[in-house]
Amino acid sequence: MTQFAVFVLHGLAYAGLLFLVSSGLTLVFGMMNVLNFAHAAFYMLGAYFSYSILQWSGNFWLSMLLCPLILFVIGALVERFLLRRVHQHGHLHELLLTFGLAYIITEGVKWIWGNYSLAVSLDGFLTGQVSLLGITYPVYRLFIIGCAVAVGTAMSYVFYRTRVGIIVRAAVDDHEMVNALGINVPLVFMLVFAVGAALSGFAGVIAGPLLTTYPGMAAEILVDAFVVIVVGGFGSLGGALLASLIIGQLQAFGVLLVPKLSLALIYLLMAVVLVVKPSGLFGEEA
Amino acid sequence: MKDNGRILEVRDLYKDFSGLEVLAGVSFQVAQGERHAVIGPNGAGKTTLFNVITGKYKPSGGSILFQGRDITGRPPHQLCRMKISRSFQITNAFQELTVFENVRSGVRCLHGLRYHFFRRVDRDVAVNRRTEELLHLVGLGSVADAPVSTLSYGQQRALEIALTLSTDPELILLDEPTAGMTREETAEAIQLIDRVTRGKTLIIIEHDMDVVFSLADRISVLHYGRILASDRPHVIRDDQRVKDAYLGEG
Amino acid sequence: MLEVRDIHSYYGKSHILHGVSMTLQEGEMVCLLGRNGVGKSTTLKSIMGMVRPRSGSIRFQGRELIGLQPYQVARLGVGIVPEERRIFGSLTVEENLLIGKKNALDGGDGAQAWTLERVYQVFPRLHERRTNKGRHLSGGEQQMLTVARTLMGNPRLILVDEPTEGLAPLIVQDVLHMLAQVRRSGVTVLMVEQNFKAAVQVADRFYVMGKGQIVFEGDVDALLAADEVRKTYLEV
Amino acid sequence: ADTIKLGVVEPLSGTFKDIGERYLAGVQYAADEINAAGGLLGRKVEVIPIDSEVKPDVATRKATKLILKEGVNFFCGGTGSSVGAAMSALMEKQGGLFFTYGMDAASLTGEKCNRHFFRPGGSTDGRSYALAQWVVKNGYKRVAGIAQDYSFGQEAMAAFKKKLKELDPTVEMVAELYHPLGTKDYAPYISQLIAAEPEVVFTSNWGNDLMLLLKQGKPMGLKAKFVCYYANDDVLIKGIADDEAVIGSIGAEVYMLSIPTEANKAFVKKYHEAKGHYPTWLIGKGYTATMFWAEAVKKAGTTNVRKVIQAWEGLSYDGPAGTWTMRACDHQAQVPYWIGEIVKENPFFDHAYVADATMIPAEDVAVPCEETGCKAMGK
Amino acid sequence: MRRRSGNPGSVFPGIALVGGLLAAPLFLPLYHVNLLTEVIVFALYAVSYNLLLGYAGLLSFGHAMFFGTGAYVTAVALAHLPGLSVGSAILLSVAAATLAGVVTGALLLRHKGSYFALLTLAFNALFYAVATKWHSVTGGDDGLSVNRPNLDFLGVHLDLSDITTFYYFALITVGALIGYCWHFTHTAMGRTVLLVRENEERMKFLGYDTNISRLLLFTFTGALAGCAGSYYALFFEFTSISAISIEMTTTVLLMTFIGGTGSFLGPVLGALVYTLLHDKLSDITDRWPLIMGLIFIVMVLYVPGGLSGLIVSIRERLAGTAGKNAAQPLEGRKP
Ligand SMILES: Nc1ncnc2c1ncn2[C@@H]1O[C@H](COP(=O)(O)OP(=O)(O)OP(=O)(O)O)[C@@H](O)[C@H]1O
Ligand SMILES: Nc1ncnc2c1ncn2[C@@H]1O[C@H](COP(=O)(O)OP(=O)(O)OP(=O)(O)O)[C@@H](O)[C@H]1O
Ligand SMILES: CC(C)C[C@H](N)C(=O)O
Ligand SMILES: [Mg+2]
Ligand SMILES: [Mg+2]
Repeated sequence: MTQFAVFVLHGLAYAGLLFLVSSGLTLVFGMMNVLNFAHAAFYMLGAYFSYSILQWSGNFWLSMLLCPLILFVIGALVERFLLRRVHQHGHLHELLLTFGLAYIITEGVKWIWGNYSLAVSLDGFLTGQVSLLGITYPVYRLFIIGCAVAVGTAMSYVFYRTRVGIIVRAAVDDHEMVNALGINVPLVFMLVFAVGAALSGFAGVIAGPLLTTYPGMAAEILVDAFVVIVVGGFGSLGGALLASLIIGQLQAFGVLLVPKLSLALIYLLMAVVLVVKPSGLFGEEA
Repeated sequence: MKDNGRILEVRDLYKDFSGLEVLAGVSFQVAQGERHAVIGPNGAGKTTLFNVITGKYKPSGGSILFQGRDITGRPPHQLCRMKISRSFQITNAFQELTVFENVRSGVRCLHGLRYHFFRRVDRDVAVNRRTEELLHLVGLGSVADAPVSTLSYGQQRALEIALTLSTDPELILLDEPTAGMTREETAEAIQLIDRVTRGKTLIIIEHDMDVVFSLADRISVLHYGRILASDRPHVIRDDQRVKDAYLGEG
Repeated sequence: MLEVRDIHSYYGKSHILHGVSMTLQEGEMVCLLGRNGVGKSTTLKSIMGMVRPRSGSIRFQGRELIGLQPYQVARLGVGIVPEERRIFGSLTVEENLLIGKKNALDGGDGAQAWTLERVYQVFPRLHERRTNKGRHLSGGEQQMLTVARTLMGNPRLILVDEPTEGLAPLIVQDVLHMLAQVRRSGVTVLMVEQNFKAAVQVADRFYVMGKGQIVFEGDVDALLAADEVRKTYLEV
Repeated sequence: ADTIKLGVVEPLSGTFKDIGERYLAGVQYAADEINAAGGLLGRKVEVIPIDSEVKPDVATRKATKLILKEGVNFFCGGTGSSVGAAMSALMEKQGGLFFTYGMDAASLTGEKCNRHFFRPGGSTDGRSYALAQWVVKNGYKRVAGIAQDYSFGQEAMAAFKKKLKELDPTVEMVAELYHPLGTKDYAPYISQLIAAEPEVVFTSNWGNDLMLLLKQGKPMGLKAKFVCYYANDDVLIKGIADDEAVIGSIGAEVYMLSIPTEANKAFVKKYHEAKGHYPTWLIGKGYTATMFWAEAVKKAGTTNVRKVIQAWEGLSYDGPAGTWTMRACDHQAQVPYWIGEIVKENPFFDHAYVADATMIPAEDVAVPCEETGCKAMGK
Repeated sequence: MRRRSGNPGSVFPGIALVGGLLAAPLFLPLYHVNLLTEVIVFALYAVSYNLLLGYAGLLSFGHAMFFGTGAYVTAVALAHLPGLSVGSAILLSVAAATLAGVVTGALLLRHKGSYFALLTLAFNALFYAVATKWHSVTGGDDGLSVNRPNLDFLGVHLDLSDITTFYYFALITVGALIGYCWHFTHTAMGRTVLLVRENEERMKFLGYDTNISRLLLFTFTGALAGCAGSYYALFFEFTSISAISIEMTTTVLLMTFIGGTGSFLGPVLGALVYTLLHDKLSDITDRWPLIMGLIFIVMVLYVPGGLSGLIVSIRERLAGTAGKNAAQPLEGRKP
């Protein structure tokens, strides 16, 4: 029983991480119709910057603040000077660009920080454990769940309650018209992309202490995030949330119940969804 | 006007796009060999009607009979092989490829040269000959090897018609074939259409009333997704509702 | 206030506007007539910057518009009510209106003549449906919403493209009254119409367009007098 | 005379960099020592580092290049039994010789064996047997096991279980887990271990996989003692940066810094003077094995691979880790094992490290020729 | 970019190439002959990928799943079916890859553009996971070593373990395949996929079942990739999970794009350049992937036509005919 509860928590922790990553990815895709292959690379950058910041400042909270900012700037620059350039070549080139970017970032990271995993060790209460109802559980994993919830709520608030959100959603419907209503759509897009990057950066910071920081982390999370999107439905926050939860639990209980299959489980899920509801759980029919 | 049986019958057709009802119970019939014009204000649903008949969209209700067979919801490529063919309001060709290959792609499909892994397309005499014919028919013979993107607007509209004919259809649907043409171009286009559609059945969407009244045997007026009237030109011209809805007072 | 001189616009290869010129005075309501496909909408889009003319000039309050992005044009105080209503289907009516609203950040001017309240006064129907998604509105309501959305930006000049397009005769009347009202509130109006009958009720001056060129300019009487023009370019 | 080239196939980049580099250091040191003493057959031994990235295909690609371009035909390596299997096959095709001091998967000298592959070092069988004996000797009854899900890990676990049953049928295997190489989040596995309530946890993990396992174990509340293949790793212990997490763990090796023999003490002293750091486990293994190979070449009196193979079979060598004998039937050296517990106080480092090692003689852990499953040695 | 049928621009270099390749072993050291064999194998892989990317406009991040399938089937078949001939091993691989193509294609091809790209990547990851986990068959992380059987065919007996012999074997058989691919681009099917890319809607209304044609092509290229994979296993005499990994997809993507998706021989050039660069760079620096990546990005930004596109436009520039739309292959219609 407690065993069960613990595994639910494991699942939630990973789900939280997944959601943090995939929500940014979905945001950018939903808004700008750009599938950003570099998204996970941004996530990795977040983790590495956080590592370095911890090295000199030793302050985790600081890195939690700074990294998203850095990534925000990087994202903005990428959109402005790279993505926009290839836009007229069509979305194939956008994909190729972000893909190449991901590739370079990964290699660059290996170059700068070395091609092996760096252990990010925390201090303070985050390292401790709490025990309730006979379960001892590391604080940090609960902390991750907390962050995910916070970000999720913030996003859906901005997205559905503020004028910015309205503009962005409208721009998805018909950006030329929004433009004609006096809104600088290119700027909006740049910001959206930057926010997406910042989100993934944040996710990276959070991931570091849990999974250690290593050059393979981008590729690993990217695939899972993609599966989240496929399962949840393109461009749907709600979908991303639900899918993250499902996959988180699959991961956790997969190891417990069908260790031999654990790696393949989420793909099975994906395949099933593709057959049953190709547009994903929350996606509108194409 | 001749009437040897119906070729097309549309029964109580509905189509809505996420709530917006564009076709609200359209019914009309077209006789074999007839030239039928569909008119109506912008957004009345004319193009949508074409899209539903030719299988681009599935209707949300109603049925379509072609030569007595129910073809509701069949995909375009099947309808095409049943000899229904349509043109587009805004030229819809292969911009990067030559005019010749554009038209050939329709012709060879007819000759069963679709997914063949070994036979070359440029070596099939029958196909090439037929393609040449069509190009001359629509007066594009001179620009056969030019890429579409270099054609004038008029020529592109002519190509649109050639493409529509390339699959040798019995029922031809033309969506504003003269849209964007000068008066002269329009006149030529009408002659062309008149010439190439002899013996076939034609349904044409057209805003230019000269065209409509000079060409059509029958006219259906589409308004708000409904057929307001479907009758001979002179009847339509004097129909009060039609005036209110579309023609306006002269 | 607005001076369009000899503009040429294209869609890809197709040459649509063959040198269109027109001028508008502050506060007047001008109507652009012409058959389908002659280039009326294209003219409006050219002014708005949604289509970029390859030559000619468009001056608004002395400022050249050609080369500006639509949002820049909009911030100068020009609003467009497009032909295909282009309301945001996934947003509620109220959200649609809020988009139109310019705030300091978007560089609008202080004078907020049009506010949600004001709009709802003028269009009670929208107030009733304010929580509905845009795509569920009837054609007429969508048309109102489009106009209202544009007004929320407090433009000095609005370009209205076929406001009565595909509307039931009754609604046509509503819309025309509404426009008259707008115009009375000091906004200059350039309206595209196919429906001659409707147009004459409200407009002070007329331009008639045939195949990409202005073929007539004058007031109602002049237009009624010019049988030749009406025959060739307007009537059936 | 030109040099005798020895290609050293190790991960020199990537997660297992530190392991590869230490093996290489050991081999290099042996080469230096040989060259200082006038070389091998009067020729210098030239060490050629090859970065395998622990990927079989990368290793064989680079090795092939060296064979075709430079005519190298002696190779060695210690990291990644998968690399070993691939190299072994390559050697057979290209007529070279490969020896390993760290690729422990028993199958390499078992069903995958061939005449061109030698193992002057430990194997999963030997090491697992040694650890099993220790567990039984200390009377533990509830044992759990966790290993990397590749041949090495599986064989290590299998051998451990086999010996355990042999020695004491009442011992209970309460959990047996496998995780993918390079797993980052051990929580789901640790929870299962905790739930199984073992007294000791056996693991053949190494490198990062061992570090994270130990590191994450304690915080999640895993109390059991770890019985490890590779716990006596200073880099690892430093990396964990939490002595509490490792103290009490057990390690077994064919070479340990803390082997209390005179021969070893001398070697350690000499090395430390030369290099300023200690010849820890991997370095020692690399060194000893390379010296053993050199012996074989000396005996053969030529670098002709066939001759060297013949010479090595049956040859014995006295090194810092005791007497090693290369068995002809499977090319698996018969070696004693050394077991040590991680303690706080030790003469070498200021962090925890292995206490003096106790020996388990080669005979006790030997696998009879007929049980190895090696068929390919028929001359 | 237009593909005039029988464009001489792509034939003559082809002939020159073949001549050079046949003579190669006479003047090249063994090591380079071996390297060239690798180039040939990758050339096939890249050509198959370009049929997908350059001709059909389908950007797949999962091509390695077929390549890998081919490689594994060859390895497993040769290991478990004693006396199996090279030919049948290759055929088996192709068959398997074809099957994989049909199945995955049926799932994937309901989607286009970004979604398709994303799915292919996910599926590649799936294949990778299976290959890693299915230890008993694939050997998991250990991989499988392959014994190249000798070739006995119509009385000809060839010892393929000899590098030069295997080179000629690969050159001739793979060469023939690539030759067919070139022919394919002029066949009805070849043109159909091109036209579908240009304007799918119109093709539907011209009577083509575009889903079928896309599935056929996807499967076809998959089969080719599988074949390449099979040769790869034979050449390398080893099959490891990296053969089915996403890196292997990246490799072919880089090769193809650097070589140029605009012309048929572009990818072949790409395979050559990539393999040589890889061989040279990896001696000098272990940063070579970074360099590759930079080259790639620069190309995406400034030379979307790739090297061959560059050559073409330079040639056109010299010939005075301003290369306005020289190799602009990926005119992806915006969604
Ligand atoms: N795919 C679609 N999704 C949503 N709404 C659509 C779609 N296609 C058409 N509509 C709407 O359906 C209505 C009718 O469109 P349609 O193109 O049939 O008009 P039409 O009669 O052809 O007008 P025109 O004379 O301008 O071509 C319009 O309001 C249009 O906005
Ligand atoms: N996006 C486009 N691409 C190509 N051609 C277009 C496009 N939009 C309009 N056209 C063509 O340009 C010409 C003028 O279009 P425009 O919309 O300005 O006509 P209009 O006078 O507004 O007619 P309507 O009364 O139907 O609105 C038409 O022939 C139309 O077919
Ligand atoms: C370096 C060693 C720990 C490598 C391990 N023994 C293996 O065979 O994979
Ligand atoms: Mg239409
Ligand atoms: Mg218009």
